[in-house]
Order: sequence, then C-alpha cells, then structure tokens
Amino acid sequence: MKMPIYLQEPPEILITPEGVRTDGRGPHDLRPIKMTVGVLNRADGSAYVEWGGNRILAAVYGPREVHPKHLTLPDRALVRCRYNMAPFSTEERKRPGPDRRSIELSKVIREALLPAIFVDKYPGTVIDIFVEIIRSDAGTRCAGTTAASLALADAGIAMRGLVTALAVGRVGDWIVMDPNHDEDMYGDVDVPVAFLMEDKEITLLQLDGPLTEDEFNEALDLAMKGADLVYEMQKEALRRPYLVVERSVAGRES
Amino acid sequence: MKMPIYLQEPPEILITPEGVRTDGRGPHDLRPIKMTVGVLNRADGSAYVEWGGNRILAAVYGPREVHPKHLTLPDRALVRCRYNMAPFSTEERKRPGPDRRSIELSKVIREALLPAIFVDKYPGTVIDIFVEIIRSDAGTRCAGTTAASLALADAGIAMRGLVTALAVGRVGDWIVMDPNHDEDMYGDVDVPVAFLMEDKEITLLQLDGPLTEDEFNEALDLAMKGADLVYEMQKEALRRPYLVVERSVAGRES
Amino acid sequence: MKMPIYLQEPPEILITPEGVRTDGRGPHDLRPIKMTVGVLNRADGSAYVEWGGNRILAAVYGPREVHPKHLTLPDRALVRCRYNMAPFSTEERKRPGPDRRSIELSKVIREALLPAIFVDKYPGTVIDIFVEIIRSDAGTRCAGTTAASLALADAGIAMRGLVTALAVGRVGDWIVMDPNHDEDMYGDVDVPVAFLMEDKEITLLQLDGPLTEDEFNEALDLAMKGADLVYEMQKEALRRPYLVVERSVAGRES
Amino acid sequence: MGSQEEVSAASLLREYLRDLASRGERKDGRAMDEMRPIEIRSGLFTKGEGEAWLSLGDTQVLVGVKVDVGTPFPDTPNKGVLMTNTELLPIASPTFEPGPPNEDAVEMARLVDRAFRGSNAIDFEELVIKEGQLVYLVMVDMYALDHDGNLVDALELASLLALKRTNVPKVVVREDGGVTPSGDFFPLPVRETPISFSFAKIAGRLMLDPSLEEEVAADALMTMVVDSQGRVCSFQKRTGAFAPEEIKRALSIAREKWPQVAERLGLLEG
Amino acid sequence: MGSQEEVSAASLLREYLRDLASRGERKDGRAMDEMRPIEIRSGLFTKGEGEAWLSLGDTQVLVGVKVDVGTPFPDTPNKGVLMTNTELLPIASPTFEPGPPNEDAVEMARLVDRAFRGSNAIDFEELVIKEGQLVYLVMVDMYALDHDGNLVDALELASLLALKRTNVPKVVVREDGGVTPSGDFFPLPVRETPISFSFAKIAGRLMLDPSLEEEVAADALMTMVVDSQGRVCSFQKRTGAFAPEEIKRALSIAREKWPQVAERLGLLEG
Amino acid sequence: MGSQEEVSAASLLREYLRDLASRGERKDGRAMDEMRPIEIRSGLFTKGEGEAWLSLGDTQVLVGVKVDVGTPFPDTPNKGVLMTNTELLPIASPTFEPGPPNEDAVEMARLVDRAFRGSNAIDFEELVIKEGQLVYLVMVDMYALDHDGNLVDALELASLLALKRTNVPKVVVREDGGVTPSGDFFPLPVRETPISFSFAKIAGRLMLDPSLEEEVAADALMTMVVDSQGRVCSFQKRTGAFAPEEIKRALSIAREKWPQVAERLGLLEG
Repeated sequence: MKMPIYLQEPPEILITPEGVRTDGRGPHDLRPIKMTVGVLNRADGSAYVEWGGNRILAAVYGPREVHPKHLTLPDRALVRCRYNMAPFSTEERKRPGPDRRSIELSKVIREALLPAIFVDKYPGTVIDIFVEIIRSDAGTRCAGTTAASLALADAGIAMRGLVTALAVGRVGDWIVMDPNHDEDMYGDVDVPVAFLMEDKEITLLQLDGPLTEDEFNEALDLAMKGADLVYEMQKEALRRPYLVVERSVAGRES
Repeated sequence: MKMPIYLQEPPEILITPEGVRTDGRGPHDLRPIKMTVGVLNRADGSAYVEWGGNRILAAVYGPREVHPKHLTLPDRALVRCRYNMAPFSTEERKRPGPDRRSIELSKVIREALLPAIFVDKYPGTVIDIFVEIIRSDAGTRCAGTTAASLALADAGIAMRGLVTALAVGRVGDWIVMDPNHDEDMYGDVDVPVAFLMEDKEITLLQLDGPLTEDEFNEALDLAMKGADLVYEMQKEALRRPYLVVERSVAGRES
Repeated sequence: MKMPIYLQEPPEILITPEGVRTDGRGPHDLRPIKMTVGVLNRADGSAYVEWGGNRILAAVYGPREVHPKHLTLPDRALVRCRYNMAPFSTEERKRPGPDRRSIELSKVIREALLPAIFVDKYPGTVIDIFVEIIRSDAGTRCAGTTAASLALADAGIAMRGLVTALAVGRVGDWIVMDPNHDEDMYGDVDVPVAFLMEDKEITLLQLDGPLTEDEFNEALDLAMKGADLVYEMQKEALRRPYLVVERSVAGRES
Repeated sequence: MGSQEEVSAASLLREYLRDLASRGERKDGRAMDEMRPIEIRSGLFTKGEGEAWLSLGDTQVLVGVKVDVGTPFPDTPNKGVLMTNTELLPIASPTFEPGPPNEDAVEMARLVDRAFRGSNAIDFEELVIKEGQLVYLVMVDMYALDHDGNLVDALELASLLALKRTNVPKVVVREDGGVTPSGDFFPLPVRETPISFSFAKIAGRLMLDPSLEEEVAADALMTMVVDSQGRVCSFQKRTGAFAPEEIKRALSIAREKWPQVAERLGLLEG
Repeated sequence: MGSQEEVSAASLLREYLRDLASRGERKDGRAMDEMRPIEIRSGLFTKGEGEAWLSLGDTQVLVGVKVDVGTPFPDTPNKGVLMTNTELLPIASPTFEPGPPNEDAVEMARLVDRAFRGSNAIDFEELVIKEGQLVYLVMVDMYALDHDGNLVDALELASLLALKRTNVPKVVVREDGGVTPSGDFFPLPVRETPISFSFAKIAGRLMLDPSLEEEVAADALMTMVVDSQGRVCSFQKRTGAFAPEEIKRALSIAREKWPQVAERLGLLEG
Repeated sequence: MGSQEEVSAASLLREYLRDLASRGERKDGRAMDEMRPIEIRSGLFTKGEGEAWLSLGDTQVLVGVKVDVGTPFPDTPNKGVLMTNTELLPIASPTFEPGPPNEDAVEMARLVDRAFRGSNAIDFEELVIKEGQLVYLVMVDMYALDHDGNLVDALELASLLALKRTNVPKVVVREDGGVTPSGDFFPLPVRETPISFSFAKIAGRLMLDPSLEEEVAADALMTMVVDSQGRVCSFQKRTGAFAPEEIKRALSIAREKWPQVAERLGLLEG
C-alpha cells in the first residue's frame, strides 16, 4: 500500500491580463526545444527530444519480418506504435504497463504518422514505432509524435514528409501555444494537433472542450504557426544527425 | 474503492402453506416468457429472450474458419461458447470479464447444446455461440441455453432438435418450477436441467443439494413438464422470426 | 482480505559456540534425505525427494513436439523448466501462479541442468522439466535441481552426468552445510550450488552475501564435499527405481 | 486476412463507393450530410439506474448506467466520479473477439468520456455524499450489439440518453461507515446535451454517419461532439488526414444538425 | 491435434472399448459398477492444516487445506469462508499445460465446492472469530499429480479426507486488530461425508469410476455426490446426454456404493 | 528463428571469436580483463528523486529512483522497502518485445536487488517514518535503452549511482493519516559501493564485460558483485558451467578492478 505525497495546489492565476503565463512565456511562445537524431545504436532510427520539461526517446525498427505472422498485410507494411510512460516519468511513480490512456495514445500517434508513410513500398513487413516518455511535463503525445517522425526519417523509411505536432489550448479568454503543466492540469481546453507538413493536412486532432467555433478556428490557425517553427527544427536536426538542435522559440522574438 | 449499497434482506416467507410464492405464482407455474428470433443483423443467427426479469441475447457465428488454426478439428466442427454477464445486469455492478462462475457456465451451456448439433457435417470449422446476460434474475443459464438453441436454429445449423432448459428447485417441502430470485438466493435447492427434446435426453443437469432420491426424481419429472411448455414457445418463435412470442405459462391455468 | 497469522519469532541463537545448530546438526551435516525415482505413471520421468522438511516432485516430459511451433530449435532440443510452489507448501498460503522469485528460479534450475543434457541429440524437440514444491523448508531450488536431474535420468534423456545441488551458508563465523529454515531466514549468507558431477563443474551458483574471498572459497569446497554425499544417493536411487533411498548424512559420522 | 476473393470483392466495393462519392452519392441513397434513422427501444432491459437501447440504422447499442458509492480521487475530493467502458461484444460483428477492450474500444470509451467532461455536462459537485470520503460513482457501460458502422455516435447518443434518464439512489451513511439506500432517488444532474457526429472522407467528399461499408472504404474518419450552444466539446481525428477546411466544414454541418438529433432523442427543451 | 496414426489408434481403442462395454466388460477386467482401489498415502507432505495424498488406481492427487483468517463476505457476516482451487499440474498429463485454471479445472473446483455446500457438510457458523469482521477462511487446494482418469472423484475424496483431518489454529485478536495463534487447535467441524461418484456411458452402458481410456472413449460423463443419508447433494452432467432413467439408475448405484467408499476412507462411523 | 544465412553468419562469428579468445584476444581489441568505457550523461532526464543515464561502450541504460511512502512488510516493521524493476525496452534491441518483464529482466532486477541487500548497502532503518505503519519505499526502475551486451553491469552501476544521488523528500504525517512533504530532503543512506562484474567464457577463456557478440558466442556467463572491502556480496552463474578455479579467478579480477570502476563513477572516497 502506497500513498500519494505530491498532491499539488493549483497556481493562483494561470495567465495575467497582459498575457504572461506561469512560466513567463507570452501566449504564443513555444517552450524551449532540443532535438537530436540517431541517439541509439541498435534501433534502425531514433530521436531524442527535450520539450519544456518533457524528455522523450523515439525509436523505429523496420521494415522487418512480422511476428506473429498472421498479422502480415500482403499489400503493404503493417505499422505498429507503442506509447509508453516510464515509472519515473511522473511525480507519483507510474505502474509499468499499458493503461487506457496509453492504449489510446498509441493508436492516436500511429494514426498521426500513418498518412505520412509510403506503406505500399514495404508489403508484408512491419514498421515498429516506440515512443518512450522518460519525463513527462504536458504535451507528451505531441512531442512524442514529433520525435517519432524524426526517428522514421532517421530509419530511412520512405515518407510523404515529416509530421509535426504540438498542442494549443484555451486558458480563460486566451488561445495559447504549447500549454505547460499548470495549463494542462488547470486550464480550460487542450488541443493537440499534428500536421503532415508537405500539404498542411491534419493527421492528429483531439480536443477536450469547450471551444466556440471561432476559438476552434483560431486554435487551428495558431497550431499551424507553431508547427512551422517546430518543422524547421526537425529539418535542421535531420541535416545534422547526432548533434543537438536547440531553440527556445518565442513568437514575440521571431 | 467502492462499497455495496444493495445488501438485501431475505423475505420472511418464500412460499405459503397453500403454495403461493413471493411473486404470486403457484409451485408449478413458469414465469412470463417472451422469445424473438433474428434480432441481430450481423450474426448468422440470434435470439432475444425475456424470462421473468431476465433479459438475454444469444447469437451464433458459423460454421466459419477457425482462429487460431491449431484448434481445428479435422473430422468435425469445433463448438465454442461464451456466457457473459453485462456489468449492468446485476444490482451491484459486475466487473467485466470472465470469472470462475462464467467459465463454468460457458462449458455447461456448450455441453448442453453440443449433443444436439450435427458436428460431423461441418468438419474443420468452428461454431461460436455467445450468450449475453444483459439483465439477470435467477435462471440465466437455462434461459441462456434456451435462447442459444434458438440462435443455432436461426443460423441454420443442422441439429437433432431443439434444446430446452429450465430450472426446478426445492423450497422447504415444495418442489417448485422455475425458481425466482428470492428462491434462488434463499431457497434450499436449485436444479437447472436441459433436454434434447427429440428424444427427451438430458444434456444439462446440475444440482446444489440436498435432495432425497424421491425428491430428485420428482424434480426431474417436473422439469420435463415445464420443458414441454417452453419447447412449444421455441417452435412457435422459429415459425415467426422477428415477431415476439410471448406467454405467461401457469400450470394452474393450462 | 486475509491477514497473516504465522508471524515468526527468530530463535535466540542459530548456532552454539560448539557448532550445534537449531536442529541439532553439526556445521557440516546434511539434513535427512529420501529419494525415489519413477513415482508418477504418466510422466516420461519422475522423482520424489524429501530433504529435511522439503517435499518435492520433479517430472520430465519429452523429447516431444514443440508447442507453439515457432519456438522449435532446428539443431537441438529446447529445454523448458517450471519451478512452482504449491499454495499449501508454505506457512501462509501462497497465491497460485508465477511470481518474480519463481520466474528466476525456473531459469536458474534450467541453466543448472542444461549443461548436462546432450541437446544436440534431440533436434527440433522440447524437453519439459517441472519442479513442484509441495512442502518448502529452505533449499528448495537445490533439492528441486537434484530431483529434476533424477527425473531426467529416469526419462532416459542422454546426459553428460547427473547434476547435484545443495546449499551452503554462513551463520556468524561458521560456514555451514545445507542451511535449515531458521538459518535461511535469519542467517547471514546463503549459497546455493550445483555441480555437474562428471567433471566437477559448477552449473548453479548464487549468493546473497557478504563473504570474504576466503569464506567464499571455503564455501565452495564445503559444497563440493556435500555434493559427493548427495551424488551417491542419486546413483543409488537410480539403480533401484520405485524404492525409497534414504539417509541422514552427517559429516561427523562418516 | 481473408481469401483472395474477399480481398478483391472488398476493393471492388471500395471503388464503387468512391465512384458514387465523387458524384455526391451514397450506396444507401442518403444525402452526404444525412444520418440514418435513430430508434429508441422502449422497455426495461438492464438493472442499471439508467439505460438506453438505441439503433442507428442497422447499428444497435445498449448502454447501462450503474451508480455506486465509493471514495473520490485524491485530487478531486469534492467531485463524483464518471467512468466509461466500451465492450465490442463478439455478437456485434464477425471481427470482434471476446477479451479485454482493444484499442478501438478504449478510444470510443475515452471519446465518450471526453464528450461529457469537455461539455461540463454533469454537475459532479452534486454527487458528493461526504466531502473527501464518499461520492457517487457513475459507471457508463456501453455495449455494441450489432455493428453496421458508426458505433461511436450510437454509443455516445445512447450514453447521453441513459445518463439523462439516470435516477441516483440516495444513500444514508451508517455509523459503521457503510451506506444504506434511503429509498429516495434524484435525477443525475446532466446540464448539457453533447451530441456526437462522425464523418468519413471518401474520394475527397465528407459524409455524415458512415455505414460499415463506408467506414471500411474511407480514407479518413473523424468524430466531433457539439453542445447546445454550438461549441465543440470534444474532437478526435480517428484515421487518415483532413485539410483544416474539411474539419471546419464538418463542424458547421454538425452544428447545423444538432437540433434535429436532439429533437429525435427528445432532448430539445423549450 | 495428433498425427494420422494417433487418430486411428484412438479410434481403434474406442471401438474396442465399445465392443467390450456392449458385452458388459471393461478393459481392466472391472465390473461395470466397480471402482478402482483407493490408497491413502501416509506421511507429512504439505504445510496445510489438513492434507491427503490419495490414489484411485493409477490416478494420484494431493489436497492441502490451509486455514487463514480474514473478513467474511458482506452477505454472510456470521459465516466462515470455503474456497476451492484445482491445479491440473503439467506433471500429471502430457496434455496439461502450466497457466491459470482452464474450464476443466474450474468445473472440478466448483463441483467439489458444491459437494460440501450442497451437503451442508461444514458448520460455517463455528468458524466465526468476531461476527461481521473476522472469520476463518478454509482454502482447499487440489493438485492433480498423475492423471489416469476420474480426477474429479479422486479430488473430492482427497478433499473430504483432508477437511476431516484439518485442525484449525485458534487465534486471539490483538488490540491492534491483528491476530496471534493461541497455540490451541480445534478440529474443523465437518458434519457430513459427501462422496463423489462419476459415471461414463459407452455404447449405452454406464460404468463407474472411468479410467482415462474410458473417459476419452465415453459418449457421456456425469458426476454426483451422495451423503450419508443417501441424498444427492450435488450433480453435474459433464459431457454428452443421458436418459432420465440412466441418471436415476446411476444414483441408485452411487447410494449403494457409498458405505463401501466411506469405509475405505475410514469415515464410516459406528 | 532467423534464416539459414543468419544462422551461418552467427556461427562464423562464433568461430571467429573463439579463435581470437584462444589467442587471448577480443574483436574490439580489448584485453581480456578490460571493461569498455563508462560514460555518465549529465542533465535532468526523469522525475525520479535520483537518476543516472549511463553508457558502457555502446550499451546505454537509464535508471530512475522514485521514493514513495507506504506500509512496511509485516515481518520487517522497522525497515524501509527497496523494490527493483527492469524493463528491457523494445527500443534497445530488435529481440526485445513489449510486455511484462521476461525471465531475463526478472533475473537482472533480482540480481541488482541482491547486490544492494547482500552488501547491506542501504540503511533501511533510517527509512522508517512511523514504526510498523509508515516507511519510505525506494523503487529502482531500470531501463535498458540500447543493448550492446552486459546490460546487467550497466544497470547495476547506474542503479548504484542513482541511489547515491537520491534525495528523500521528508514528509510530515497529517492528522488524517496522510502525509505531506515538508519541503526538506535528506540523502538516501547508501553506506556501501557494491559493484557488479560480469564475465563470459569463450573457448575456455574468461573475459570481463562481454559485448553483445561475445555474450551470444559465450559458452558460459556469470556476474558477481564486490564491495569496497573486496567481499563478494552477490553472485549469479547465468548460463553454462564454470570450473571452481575459474570462478575464484574471476573473483580476484573483480576485486582488483573495483577501485578503478568506483573511481570512474566518482564513488571512491579519499
């Protein structure tokens, strides 16, 4: 029997009337981000991403033989994905093993990446994508999708283009970029989004409302702007594998 | 952590000296029964049965290919059965998933139906029988067997004849037909029985005693009488699929 | 909810200055041991061992076909082992099913026996070894390995020789043979060892320290001496299958 | 995996549906933004405190709501608890298998859960018996009975109805800490009417409430939940990819359809 | 599934047994209503509070009874708890696999459970330590060691014996709510002697205590439990179908055989 | 199982490594008793109270230590609790699969557990908050990230480092029995420095810190843990067989190497 020791108090105010957030960012700023590609030796492709307080490893194995065999798709690659949180990634230790949230996110991330992969090029094989959250700090599914997209590219998997993900949200009357831990816990609405950047199609969109139609449209537009910034970092990271690509992307400053 | 809120008190008396039961029936009366065949679109055969407060859906898929393949029987059909109680079928919510009782009843129902099925006609295939208890009110295994037998017939599976099941029991000195919830909980003996009606063979018989030899023989005879009534309803339901066949079968009135 | 009723108090002294132990043995004495080979009818080979308060059944099936097939090794036999404690083998009832300890011991025992088996002689097959602890009283992994080795021989599996296992330990300043339950619970160090007796190679060695280098070497030497005694009993048991081979092996008396 | 014939039959059907879609037509003759008929079966089917047996075309679902009493979550001591569970019963489809919920079932359960949370539909603070210690637990068990496509909307609608019909048994706390039903009931405080709308995209065309054949042939699927004020409370892109304009257009359609569905469910007040 | 040769060997054996049965004979020379020899192994084999290692012909089983202390079920606050568990150990048969109890193991465990409940054999009210709070939990773990047919009767007999031999450790309740053994024991109150009898039907003939070969060849199997007063306490048609007269005849045989088995177990009083 | 080509490539490699070994050489040029370089990555990687990301050659592991509060084991009411868990992440090797720990993962977790217990490294009595009721639970979660052999030493070293770095959050017990962090911390009392050394035997030669290729080609593997006083605290023969002299020799090497590794980890005190 264990008991919780980290019961948290919500902050008094999430955003000031001037738009200053609990971590000092403006409403349209991203948190600091670092990306490194090719961090693992065994995996066919890998990436490590730090995004705010998040720490995420993504790795890809494949195309390879399918086990168990009866899952083989004769005309295209099977794509599997596992999103997994480490026991030490949270304040209170998380029990190892899948729960309902991680089962859903595994599917959501797979479906975010699938439209980008030329699965027809690898019939009868499997591409396994692993997203390991080793430190969690709001927005892991988006940071994980972004990392996994890099790992796919690092593995040399043929793709229509990179997938770039980030969350936007509503805090009171503000539509904000890239919600932090406080905003994720006590904010009003969280909207994770992913784009296939080649044609700006949306491959991941979830929402835990409510948003008016206008707010919804504003949120999608803001997400697109943030994705452009993150996408540049992804491309840079792929140009310089094994080197850390690092930036604190603040809309105000750019 | 949840706590029970429906702890029930037993009734003061289960049966009066004149043989009146807690639901007003006489000792040899059945509860009201409704049967409908062909209620589901996807299943190869289906039936819906209301029996007293019980609500039961049975469905059959097959004969179809066996998965996993190594279970295939080269000379006959494999017959599988799953008896399952819905979480909302009981006063206190039932946790989803099999428990020891449902594992046993799945076997007992399968073995009650198996002697009726011409398994030799479908070598190398599987016939899957599903019994879903959506409202439970004493006698679910018998009502479920009766429903499953209809679903098999609705699926066009070749059979020696219908299987008809019902329980009898002992309450004090009375051998009673079709025990109700009170009698099931607080009565003395419950005897579920199923007959292959073509030749009056018994394909299900359980007992949670004690009964003297005479009582045991009386119980079997009473069960046979009840089965005759239920059997007529089954045949009628099959003659008019998609229509509700309904009757309150009271021995006193017939 | 169940609660423990057998919380035990440690004995006041585990060994006297003269080297007398809680069960009256001297430091280098074995507990009484009985071995019988061929105790089960179905198994291809079997053995029953009483060792102090331990009661252990070992059985071997194989070489036989591998299920599931994909585990088959084309050039040699697959060897599987399951170490299992009965719910009634301990003071407090043990929940059925594998736990971390039994998963580890299953591997440790398999690896203790594997070097003795001519696996090349049985390509594409499996040899299944089962060690059932029905009464546990310190040293079950060693008594189980010893029993399993007999069961393999009884099954006619080609082997380099018998595997003989026993534990030694440190209690205060004494290096003792075959620790008993008190010493296992409250002693300082437990060292289970197994030897492939043909060439005196060590196939099992664990240790839950600390031991100085000298103590470690002394422990290995003492284990070798004990193994010689147990080995003689094993050979005798195999010469007279179905008869009980029984001895209390005290170093002082021999 | 299916045999060669099944595979080519499936791809023929897909071609046919694409063809129809590109002309703005559907196999069952519906308009692109037309839902199948919704029927609510009357009767008593469960031992739930609330229930609904609903069909959407040939898709059938049954939802039962059980209300239990238990301890609140440590971080919300003054709130009742909502739990959702989806069972894709093997009776509903030849492809469903017995066992714990798979990823589709989990996604649907969580989607319905978010529909109610995202719309703040349930007043959880009214579900407290003793702050920090005893609250009502509302368990929504969703059963797929017959699968002809768009299970998720059917399950969400049936859940909404079942929750709106739920009567919570009032309990009194005994001295030993246990609880006893008082015999009184109060209606579960459901303050909003979040309604789920799913769309398939085939050959670049959006179609509302896809049938099973349309789901199988779809390039992309999405589900959104809209409340009485036209706000989007929950969203899930389920498969494939959508252009932002497609998503915005679908939201407009959903907002437009809301009153019609609410009325059909008997939930349109005033 | 076995090779072609195994299949035809099995069907040859089946034919042979049917042939014998139709002449009223059995392969091992027993009469149709004759049980195999029952042996009870002496010694100390477990850490149970009761135990029995029993063989029925070449079938061997081991039953251990553990007595624990715990809370009663909410609906029977003034009764102790009986739990049964069957493990079909992989050492007992080449067809048994490690893992949680399968349907056969569950059926046997529940059948033995009903044998004791149906005969009211155990006085559960004497197993209360503190009403509604603390009772004795009696756990019967049944191990199949060697399977040559009719495991269920062997397990039931061994369980009966083990329960009759069980000594319950008296406990005292400490101030902190925990319990400590007092050092005293009392015999588990087992008031009846329910005995299990299984029958196979081959070629229309009933045979008591079927061997493994007979079980495999049987058209139908049933098990009934009879008490000292000749009452049937538990019944389970396990496979196939029986005419009502066959069942009634089997019950007569079981009632007739009861004293002989009870005596063999040393449980025939006075 | 791998194709024919893979099998023969593997056996060619094995032959090559045996050949080298018999000449006292290794494929990567190391001496037989030479470890690969140990690197400790700096940064903040987890939400653990202690952590270490360590590489041993191309093998990488990450260990996080979480400290919780809970009840002690009934038989050690005055001691804190240590728990170890190993996850062989599927990112680390093409042969690792998602799922609960397999026998290799369990063996490693228990081996590391014994390393700390066997050396009495942690002062568990300092981890009691309220005797018999509340203690600190120290959970060591070991993640294999990249597998190039000898995971067990890498995991043990990283665990040692993570434990030495662990700061325990002091808690105060509230009136309701719950706990609240006081804001203060104290270092986990780790009193010893048990270091793990693994050896492979190839062609009769012992080699320290085997690479993945060497592990696969090895005839036998063993791991031992040595403390600052040169005592052996834990031992595990993992595969194959060793002569007693080989084991004694390996222990001498491990004792000799201890200071070098302790220094590399920054744990060699003045």
